[in-house]
Amino acid sequence: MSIPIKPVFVDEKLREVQESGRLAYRSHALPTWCPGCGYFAIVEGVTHACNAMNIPRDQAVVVSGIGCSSRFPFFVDLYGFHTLHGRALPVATGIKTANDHLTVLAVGGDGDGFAIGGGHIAHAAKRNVDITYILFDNGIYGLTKGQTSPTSAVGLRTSTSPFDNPERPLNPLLMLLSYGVSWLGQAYAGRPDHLRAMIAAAIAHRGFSYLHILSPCVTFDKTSRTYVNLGLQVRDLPPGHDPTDLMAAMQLARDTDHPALGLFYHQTRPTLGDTFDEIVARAKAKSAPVTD
Amino acid sequence: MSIPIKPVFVDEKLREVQESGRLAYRSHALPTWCPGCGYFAIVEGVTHACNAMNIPRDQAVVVSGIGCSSRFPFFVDLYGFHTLHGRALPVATGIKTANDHLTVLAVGGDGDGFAIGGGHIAHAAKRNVDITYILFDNGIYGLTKGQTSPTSAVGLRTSTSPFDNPERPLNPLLMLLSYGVSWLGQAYAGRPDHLRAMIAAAIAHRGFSYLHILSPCVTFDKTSRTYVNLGLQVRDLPPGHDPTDLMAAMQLARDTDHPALGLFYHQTRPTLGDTFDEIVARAKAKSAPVTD
Amino acid sequence: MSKTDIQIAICGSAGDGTIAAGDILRNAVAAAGYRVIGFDVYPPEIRGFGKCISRLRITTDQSYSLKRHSDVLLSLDDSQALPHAGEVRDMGALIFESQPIAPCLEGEHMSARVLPGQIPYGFPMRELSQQATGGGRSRNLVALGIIAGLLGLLPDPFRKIIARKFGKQGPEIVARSLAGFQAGFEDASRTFKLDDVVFAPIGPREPSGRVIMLSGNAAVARGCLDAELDTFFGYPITPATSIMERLATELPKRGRRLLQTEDEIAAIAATIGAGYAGARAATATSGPGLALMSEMLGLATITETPCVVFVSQRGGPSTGMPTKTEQSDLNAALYGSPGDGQRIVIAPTNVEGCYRCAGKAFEMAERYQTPVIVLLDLYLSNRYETVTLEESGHAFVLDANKPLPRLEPGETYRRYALTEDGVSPRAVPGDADHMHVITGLEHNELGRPDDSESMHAAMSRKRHDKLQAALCHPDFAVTRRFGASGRVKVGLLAWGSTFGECLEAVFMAQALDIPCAALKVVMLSPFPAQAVAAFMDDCDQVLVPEVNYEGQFAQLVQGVLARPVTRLSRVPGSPMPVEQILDEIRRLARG
Amino acid sequence: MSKTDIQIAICGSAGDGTIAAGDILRNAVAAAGYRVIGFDVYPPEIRGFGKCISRLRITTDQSYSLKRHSDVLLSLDDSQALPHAGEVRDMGALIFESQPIAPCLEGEHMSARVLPGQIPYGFPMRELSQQATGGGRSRNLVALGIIAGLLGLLPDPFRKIIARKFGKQGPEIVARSLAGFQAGFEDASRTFKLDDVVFAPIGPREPSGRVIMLSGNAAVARGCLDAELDTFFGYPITPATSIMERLATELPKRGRRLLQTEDEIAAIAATIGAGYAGARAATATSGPGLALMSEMLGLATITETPCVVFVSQRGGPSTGMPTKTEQSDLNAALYGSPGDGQRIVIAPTNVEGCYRCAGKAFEMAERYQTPVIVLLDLYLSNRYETVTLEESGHAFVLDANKPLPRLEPGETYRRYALTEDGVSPRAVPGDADHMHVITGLEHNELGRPDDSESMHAAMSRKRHDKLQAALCHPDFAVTRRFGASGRVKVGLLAWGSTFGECLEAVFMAQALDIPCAALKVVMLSPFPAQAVAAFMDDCDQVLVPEVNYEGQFAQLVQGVLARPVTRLSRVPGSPMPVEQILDEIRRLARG
Ligand SMILES: Cc1ncc(C[n+]2csc(CCOP(=O)(O)OP(=O)(O)O)c2C)c(N)n1
Ligand SMILES: Cc1ncc(C[n+]2csc(CCOP(=O)(O)OP(=O)(O)O)c2C)c(N)n1
Ligand code: SF4
Ligand code: SF4
Ligand SMILES: [Mg+2]
Ligand SMILES: [Mg+2]
Repeated sequence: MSIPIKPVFVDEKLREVQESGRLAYRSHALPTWCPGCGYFAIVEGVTHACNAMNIPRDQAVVVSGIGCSSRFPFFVDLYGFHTLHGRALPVATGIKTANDHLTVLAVGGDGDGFAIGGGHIAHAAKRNVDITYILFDNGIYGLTKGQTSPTSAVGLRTSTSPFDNPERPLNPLLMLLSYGVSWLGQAYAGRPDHLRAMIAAAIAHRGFSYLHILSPCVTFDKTSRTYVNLGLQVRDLPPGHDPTDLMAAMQLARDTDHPALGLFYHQTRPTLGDTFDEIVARAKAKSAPVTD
Repeated sequence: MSIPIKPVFVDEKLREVQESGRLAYRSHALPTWCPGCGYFAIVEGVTHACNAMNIPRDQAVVVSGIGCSSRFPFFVDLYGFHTLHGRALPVATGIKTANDHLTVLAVGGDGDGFAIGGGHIAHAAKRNVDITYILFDNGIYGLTKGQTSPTSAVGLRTSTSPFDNPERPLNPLLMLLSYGVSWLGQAYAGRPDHLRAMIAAAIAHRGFSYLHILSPCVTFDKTSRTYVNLGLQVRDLPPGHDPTDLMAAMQLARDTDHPALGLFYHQTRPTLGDTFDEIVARAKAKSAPVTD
Repeated sequence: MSKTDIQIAICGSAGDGTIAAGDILRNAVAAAGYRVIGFDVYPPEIRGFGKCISRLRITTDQSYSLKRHSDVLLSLDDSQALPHAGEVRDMGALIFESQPIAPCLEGEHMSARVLPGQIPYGFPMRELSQQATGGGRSRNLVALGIIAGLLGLLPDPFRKIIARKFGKQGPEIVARSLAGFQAGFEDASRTFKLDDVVFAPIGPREPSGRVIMLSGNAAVARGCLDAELDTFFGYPITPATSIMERLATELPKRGRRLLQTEDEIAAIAATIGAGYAGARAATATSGPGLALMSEMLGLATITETPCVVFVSQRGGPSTGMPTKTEQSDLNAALYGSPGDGQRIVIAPTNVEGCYRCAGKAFEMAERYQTPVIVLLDLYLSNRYETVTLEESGHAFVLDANKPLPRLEPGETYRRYALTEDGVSPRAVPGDADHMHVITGLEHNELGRPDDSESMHAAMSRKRHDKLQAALCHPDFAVTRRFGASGRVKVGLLAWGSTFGECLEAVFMAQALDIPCAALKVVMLSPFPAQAVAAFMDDCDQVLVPEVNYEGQFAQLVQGVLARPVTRLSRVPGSPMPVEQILDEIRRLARG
Repeated sequence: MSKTDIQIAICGSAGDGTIAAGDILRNAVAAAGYRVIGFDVYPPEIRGFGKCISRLRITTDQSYSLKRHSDVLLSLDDSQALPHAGEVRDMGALIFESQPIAPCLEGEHMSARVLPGQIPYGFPMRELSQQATGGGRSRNLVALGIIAGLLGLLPDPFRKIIARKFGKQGPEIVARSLAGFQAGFEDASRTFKLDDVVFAPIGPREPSGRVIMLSGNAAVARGCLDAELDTFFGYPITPATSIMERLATELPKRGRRLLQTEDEIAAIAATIGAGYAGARAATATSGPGLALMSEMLGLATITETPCVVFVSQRGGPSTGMPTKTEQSDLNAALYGSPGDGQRIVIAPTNVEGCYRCAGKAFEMAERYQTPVIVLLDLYLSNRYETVTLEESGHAFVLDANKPLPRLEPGETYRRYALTEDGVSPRAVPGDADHMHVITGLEHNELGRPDDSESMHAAMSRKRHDKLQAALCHPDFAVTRRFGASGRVKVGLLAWGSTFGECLEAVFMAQALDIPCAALKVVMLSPFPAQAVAAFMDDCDQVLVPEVNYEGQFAQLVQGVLARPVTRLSRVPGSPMPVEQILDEIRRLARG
């Protein structure tokens, strides 16, 4: 059977892509990631969400630590700060404290977030800093060429676990829930549509939102967190899950064999910005001359 | 009504105290704490537990960070290492890695543990390092003279929260459970008998045990975590609580208005030492000449 | 002498109210129009058995340091004060409890230690307190009354200060405290006066309101406020905490924000984040915190993000001596961050300098787009001085953070443009015309990662060269010469809190006819090589007194200029005695 | 010339197998008995478009550095290799793909860039790979075959190494790789040979087994193993990671323990904890990690706990240039921790030195009870050299950690006894007779907190004085002179990886009849002041070449000796070109 071929012209194709908005919010820099890396889907998801939400470019800042994932800010057309390994959250907290109007995204890897940066997460969540933290969890240290990470699966062989990783991985979702996070969701780089929606929802939340994205490192993990394996493991949220029920969310988070995708939990409480305003109000009330 | 007074002689009294064993494991240094500080009960609890368990003095090390609480090692007659603010756990991990035979206690305050040291706890719990971590939670920074801590109550007025602390405190018990801690209990400095028993049980556990002790800072918190308030708040474990049921433990931990005292949770899993042994076994098996 | 110059020391155990008494005394004397410099010593433990000493020197004109010998020593606890009996000068007064309750060993009572020539004053302080207030807890106020009575000070300023200080605790406490003071005052007024120590006539000698008493840390906080600090992030640590504590009260009143972070790494990270976002931001810490901040400070250097870090040094290394002073974090301030990461380091030398350096630090951080470390130490942070401040507030010129002009069509914004002076136009988020991404990686003019040889060389040069301008920063003397002009036998290079002692030593040496001068070096990095070299050209011998073991500043001077200096490095945990410096000057002048 | 001295460079894009080809080549040549020094350059990104170059110099006797000019350049990707065409010496060979598939612009092909005098060799590498293996992925092995064929190298060592390297990936891959090699080898053997570059006769020139090829990091790991390291704690960071990776495989085989910690603070904390508990412990990092470790290193200093930190420097400041070399963390290594916290810092200058310094670092850490920093850099960590090692293994003397004799009755154990040499008897947990508590606070001889003036002064002295003994540590040359003896026109002070280039420059200068010498300074702290001063006495001019911007070592020399030196500070991100040093020597010799 022969299909008649319609010639495609490059500039036509280019125009099509441009008009689709898929390249809006993409910077001129080409990602330095390995072909097939799950992170490409995330950059696509973020630009798509920004486009859909029509976020003013100059009013958004992406802050990252160090890692393959943390190269992210170079690839989007927003303000960006590629900081130090593990320090995206406190830098983002400073930015948001300085300017409430900015949309602030913090992005980084599992090592960046849960190893060296592990001390900061609880406090960002506690304060309910109004930022969106997107964690790229590939269960390995990509940039430094494949060492064990806090979320590496038991049995993974890496250059620092040549006799196979014996440690149980941390459970980031459960941890965040215990920190009092005000929005928590999970997505998978292999489900781009869902991913985009989750990113948009996370950004839309007022307060500290945490989005955990499962993503394969095609170069340094060929056995554990592959597209094939993840594809088989992930599942939808159980029907009727109540995202305001903390215990239900915790129960859900405990099932790491079959990671659920979707919104686990959310609540509304004052943000750090609200808190600052409240303190200023109290201070001014105190120092104001009593008139009555 | 007049009671006939029997004269008490100092050396008789001294002998009595000494024979009671209450001074066993106490060092010659007098605690530098304020009169009435809850920490006196803890030092008593630890020496009592050591005595009851007959722990060889030279085979035990107490590691601490910096804070009033972290002055602890000077007051007991064991090996001791008064390290840096927030670093008791990684130092203790190094000690235990070097020598499996030592009984290692890590002690410190709420600021030491959950502010600056917050990044280390999850990893000590994850690895199930066979140490006992005793956290002195007075909800304030004592040594630096009364600043807000991560466990300070909402509304507490401190020198750094002169307009009253607006932040919700962290929930250390819930956090530890989410980290996969293998033994978790709570005690109160105002209930010395229970405290002693809990300390002994925590030390007896094989693996990472976390004992949270509520304790008043009589000098810098006169309103919130006082003996009176704590005495009214604490309660016993609900009858029938199953300490192998993680969700039940989490549910219990969530009730911070009425902190329950007792063993919340425990489980048995390989310790870091077991893990090292396993890796050595694998390595030797690999490099051994195949004979069959 | 018609000029007043009297030093009083109050010594007791933690819990005796020693520091509180010193605080009231210095405020009362300052309110009466005198110049004061005061410094307290207390133990690292909250309670317990530690020694507390509050010293203050009261003068007609501003003095520069405490004296080695006090004119008056008041003991609230002989077991602590005994070792200090010798500190009282000849014909000075030793005031002590005449009827101690706790039995003490032969010779462990102050009366047994009075040296010939010292004047002993035994007062029944506990009893007076008991009688006047029904308890012994006002003993420190009785003591204050005794001092006022003995020295013939007017009681009113004391009463005002006491009422203000205890006001929060309710009228009962105020009344009790006043009664204690009164009892001491009356009892002392009945005894013979201290005829050797003469106070000049009491009365305000400056338009009131312009002279106020501040600690170094309070002056820093005031400098921050006058520089219109937007945000402060900090983590408590002795002796820097009180900067944050003061700002925690003051910033919110002005609608500004302060956050106590989870640790020092977060504090400096947030400070840099806020600076990046266009806010004026600062943090404060001591040596241990500076260590934790060193990686982040490197990030501020390479991203050229303004930030200000106040570092109040204490005894090191490590946790060291948290409540003792030392100048041993200079190396860490200069060199602590890996890589070629030069930054601005300035060190004030007195309380007024704390205020000025605080404000100027923001000017420099923003103008040169760099981290600025302001190096204090415990002695400077906690010392009280009467200072003269402009009524009208600050005179800081903070105009570097301004919006950039719109780009011409076709122009590309280059965040790290290689300009003549090394400073590039800086935009902040919110500016649609000048969007950019910054990174801790080496980068090109656009800010994109670039580790080529030529780019790294150019950017390294830029980052270093631009700082040179700080050496002639407007209205800021990076060095200043004191003492004799022209050629001198001995020249002192002095930095930080030790400068006051150096200056006193120079004056004393001059009085001994030794041609002598001191160069105060306020800017430590970039190093004012020319000014220092020019000064050294004038000196037969150069002496560098500093309170650290390694002679860190001396090493810096030699490192840059390759010219030898004589080190006077001591680590007493307290200010360097002026006499020690003087002895060394005399030795050098002789040899 | 009968002695071989040939340098080969292979250049391609990330993904071309450039580094793998270089690795096989240097191993094959070393197996054939030559001395090799090799160094790879690769981009900070994992994949992407970065440039990879593998260079190796093959000599009969050990050489000290790479040459500026290569004898052979093989391009796997002309777009990357073009800028390096000029690196090929006159009459050297340029090997490239004769039939590139991707169309490229006029002049963007290597054939268009061959300079007069260079010999162009176009080979159809892709086609050869295609024919031999059915795909283009073995192009790098074809290239290896071509090099072997052109240079007349025996193919057998190559085949062995290829089989070993790809063995893990299965027989198919091995067969494919061998086929690729064979295709290149045969094709090149058919063309005319490189007649200008003569290899000395092939054959082992050392008893086999004694000469092995190691990278600097591998040598460090081997030194650790031979020093019987008990525990290692680390956190990955370029360029130090491979030390940990190697030990992760080797330690467990010996029943020892390695833990990847959550960050560098935990790594050094655990290292110190293990050292306190009596284990031999180490960690490894680069500049950013060193910054994070600086607070903990102060704790090791004041508690006098042995620990060893390997720091492999990369381009700074901050994240800087993770895959480029630099010597700019010297200041942070020397001065990074607040307080007067001197520690031992040693810097090997070649791969064998890495091995020796690793072992010696443990000797010193334990004998002097101090942290020891071993300062490497990316160039040294990643460079390969053939080295001669004792068959019998280590010759390290590790006897300082021995149990203490029992106390006499009534005797009290003083952990920090003030002894003559400043070193106190150290007990570890488990010893019932010598129990004690250690602290980061200043303490007395018993280890109890004590911040009195006299104690702090005594302990500061102790901690500094004891380190002086390291300057005459047994069997360890802290400095060593090379080149001309007696008076010289120009003397070089050289440290770290740059020493090799300095030495080559000295040899070249001597060949030009310039009296010239170099002092290799291996111990940087405590500073070998006498030896350096004595050397400087012999020199008309002193030159300090180093790969950093600020001239950090020069500043150190001047700071200690107050004598001027000439700085040659450059930050190319790569080794300093020998010719640059030579030029400076000539300039100084003239002036
Ligand atoms: C202080 C510090 N320590 C270590 C490193 C080296 N380093 C860079 S990225 C990284 C880990 C990356 O893993 P992850 O955060 O999971 O990100 P990924 O590359 O997998 O996306 C490490 C250890 C560093 N840059 N800085
Ligand atoms: C790196 C560092 N930062 C800050 C400090 C100052 N510091 C000492 S103890 C302490 C907090 C003490 O609070 P906590 O841990 O709750 O112990 P507590 O005194 O209440 O028992 C702080 C901030 C320090 N010693 N080191
Ligand atoms: S190394 Fe792994 S995480 Fe990094 S870019 Fe490649 S595939 Fe992605
Ligand atoms: S300050 Fe508080 S925690 Fe510290 S000793 Fe006193 S009462 Fe206890
Ligand atoms: Mg990762
Ligand atoms: Mg506390």
